[in-house]
Amino acid sequence: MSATDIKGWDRQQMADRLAREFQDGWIVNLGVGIPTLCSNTDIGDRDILYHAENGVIGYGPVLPAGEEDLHLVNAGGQNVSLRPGAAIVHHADSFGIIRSGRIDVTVMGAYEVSAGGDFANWKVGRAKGGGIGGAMDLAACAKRVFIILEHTTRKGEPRLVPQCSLPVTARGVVTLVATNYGLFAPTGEGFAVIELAPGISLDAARAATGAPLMEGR
Amino acid sequence: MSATDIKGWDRQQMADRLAREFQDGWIVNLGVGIPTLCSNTDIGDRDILYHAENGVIGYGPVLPAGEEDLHLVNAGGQNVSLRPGAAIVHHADSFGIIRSGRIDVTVMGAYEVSAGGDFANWKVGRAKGGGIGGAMDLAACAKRVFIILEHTTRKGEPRLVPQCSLPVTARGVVTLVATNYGLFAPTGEGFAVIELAPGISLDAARAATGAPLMEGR
Amino acid sequence: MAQRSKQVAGFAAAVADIPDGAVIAFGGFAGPGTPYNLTKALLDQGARRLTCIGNTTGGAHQPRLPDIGMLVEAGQVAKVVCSFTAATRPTDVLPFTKYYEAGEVEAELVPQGTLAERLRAAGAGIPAFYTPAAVGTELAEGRETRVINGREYLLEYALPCDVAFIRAWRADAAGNLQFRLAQRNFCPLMAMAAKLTIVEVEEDILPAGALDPDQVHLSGIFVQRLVKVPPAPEGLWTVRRQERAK
Amino acid sequence: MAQRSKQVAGFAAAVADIPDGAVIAFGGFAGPGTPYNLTKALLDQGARRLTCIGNTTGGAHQPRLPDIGMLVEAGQVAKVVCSFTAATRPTDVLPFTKYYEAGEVEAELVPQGTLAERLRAAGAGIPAFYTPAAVGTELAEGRETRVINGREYLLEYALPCDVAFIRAWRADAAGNLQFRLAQRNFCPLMAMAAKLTIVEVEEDILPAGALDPDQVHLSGIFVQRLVKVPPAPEGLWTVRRQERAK
Repeated sequence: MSATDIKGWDRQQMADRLAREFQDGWIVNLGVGIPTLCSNTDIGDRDILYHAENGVIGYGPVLPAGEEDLHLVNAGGQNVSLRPGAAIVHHADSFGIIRSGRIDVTVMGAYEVSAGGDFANWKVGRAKGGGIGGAMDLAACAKRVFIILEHTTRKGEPRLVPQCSLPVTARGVVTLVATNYGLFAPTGEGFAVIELAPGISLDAARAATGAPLMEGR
Repeated sequence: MSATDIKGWDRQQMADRLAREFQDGWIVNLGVGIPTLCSNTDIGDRDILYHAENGVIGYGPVLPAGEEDLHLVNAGGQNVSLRPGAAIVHHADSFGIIRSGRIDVTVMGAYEVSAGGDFANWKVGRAKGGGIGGAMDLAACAKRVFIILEHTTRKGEPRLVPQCSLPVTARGVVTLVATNYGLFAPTGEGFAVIELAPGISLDAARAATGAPLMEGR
Repeated sequence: MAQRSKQVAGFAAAVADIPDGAVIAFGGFAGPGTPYNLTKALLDQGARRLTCIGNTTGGAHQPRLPDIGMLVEAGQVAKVVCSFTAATRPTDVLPFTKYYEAGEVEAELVPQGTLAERLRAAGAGIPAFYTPAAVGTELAEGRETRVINGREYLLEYALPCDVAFIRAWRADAAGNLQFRLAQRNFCPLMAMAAKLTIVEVEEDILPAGALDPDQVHLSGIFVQRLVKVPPAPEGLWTVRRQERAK
Repeated sequence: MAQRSKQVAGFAAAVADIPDGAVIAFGGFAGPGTPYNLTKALLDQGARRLTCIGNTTGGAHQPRLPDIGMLVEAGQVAKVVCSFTAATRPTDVLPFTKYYEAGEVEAELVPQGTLAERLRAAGAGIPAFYTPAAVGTELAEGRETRVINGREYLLEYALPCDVAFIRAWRADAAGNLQFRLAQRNFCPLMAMAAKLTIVEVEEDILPAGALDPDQVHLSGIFVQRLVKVPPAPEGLWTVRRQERAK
């Protein structure tokens, strides 16, 4: 949650909004944290295949306690279900699917996204080392990169910025960003406002964003 | 068969003699032609695993007509049997086993073997192109390369030579050569005679060999 | 989530849109996994200037079934990439060889393990790699090598394909495949390397969910079209199985 | 042909000869496939100056089970190679991180797909390859890159191991393995990359021939030692299964 009084969308709503963008036939990879909530979204008639880095292809919603299969986790370590047509591969084949450009979209969390479509999600400034996981492979190779993040830090500082201040995960790859404030698209000079969450005004969004916000997609 | 009157070992005897060299626990790859006869040899108590390039691991003797499984062939296209503990992998994993040095010996046919352990088995002089198959991967990566070939060409010309005249498959890799004349080992300067086939004299072998023959292993 | 079936009605429909100039990989090794029916459909379809990738060009045994060599004989092929442009015995003559010797078709001769690895690399998004195979041979002449930990290796590039023709034992409607025994060979690698994978399937195509996810040999992610092989004489099985059926 | 069983009597015996300075890969991803019992035996065995390869160093969840982080805490580790030296959330702190920040252990941070591919390369006899991952990031600074078909790639080297610790569902005496669902992850790749693969097996070890050759996920060629995981409390299963057993 943002430290400010403004709330906008909650975590599931942010995930739902991005999941609405998934097109029929897409292969989708969901990162740890809020992005995993996308697999809970009702996608209706669309044929969406969820791919996890650990080689679980075709998984579905997280199962309630007591119904889990302990041998089955998604990339976030959650005990998920399998959909008909699922298949298991090992890590090298799983990342072969990623690197060969077969992932239509990867949805990831981040600390920062820049107006140029760079993003940072593996290292905080003060730390030695970091947590990369599959993010760099996915960011470099998926057809699209969508990001979900809170619009500001706990201190109210913007996460949508002109240039990333943290070490980047990949450059120029982000095409859509969902925050609690709404849905945005990096344009190079700033971010296009595609949709604002209920109760979020354009002025409030501008005040909480480090780069120019432009109306319209 | 050699075009000369001298016969020595037949094809199965050449294969049997090399198979005697297989040590307990070895993983063995057998090339097309005479080498495949090695899997017919009774190896007694030795634990030998036969690996074929097409990913069939743990095969056994060729099956008689009517008993074959048409989905199961060795690298020579023969319908073989499987031994307990067999496993199937695809071609990339099969050659991964080869390149990572896990094949204790590969047994191949050849046109020529040189005193320095080079051999040639993929291209005849006049041809454009040739037939490599898995020979170059195996020759470069197996722990040992054994060769089976007729001691001379149909015209009586030696196949054990100082230097290969044909394009080589690999250099300096051959350690044992079985011919219808006996069992030989390249030494750099010539070939050491390990064993002569019944009815083959050292003089007869010397006369049919293009490089010096030395007695003793 | 709706799961649409990848099954298509027949071989002609499955290959109808393959354009002239396509790069096509043909699965199979000494029989098992060979897409005879798809190859036959491509002979009928007539696409030209093809690049054909396979372990061999076929034709070493009688009776012949549809193979790359027949596409060459039909004038449909500009280039082949394979590990045999000649037979293993110089006394055997492949149908392909005379076209190659006459300069009517190009050929790129690749060690079998390198061929498999180049296809795997294409499917795995690896553009190039180093291998010890063929170092010091005629195939390495004039090419880039690199010494790593004291050993010399040859640089090899990925081998991507437009289309893969493969044969499998069982499939579900989502395109997940099982191969039986030696049928696996190059088939999964070619499917990974291709933009469009077309599979001829021996058994009836099962509903999605009928295959144990742990027992799938190739994920449906790599498969676009499935065609069931009909019973002989309409569908081509293998030489020996056909002979036995008589 | 005699088939000797690869089963050994217990975890202590299985790890007894691992020397100081060994490079050891630890399978597992978020639980499934993690060799808890072998790791516990190595803590007891005491080998030092180890290089430990794994996706993470563990310790993100409670209750903790034996992990690379515990080997670090025990002073047994010189270096880790993994895709996380810190947690994904900066607010989570891994037990490993404080040793790393204090300079008591080295770390090589590798993108997860590159880690998998480097292990696979080692197992496949490929000494080096190019990948698009991490290009343009801090991880690529000062390193060799190459432009292929207009795109920039990073050169990566194979990651061979002395030992792999993995966990499987079923095994036969010849060392052929089946993994169940997400248990597969890095396990087959680490076994391929290692000179000595030691497997903790959940089910009773079957006689050779009991597994369908088409349904083997890792050939026994890559496996040297098998240990059956005994029932709890002697054998460690997973956190949640243990909790449920109470």
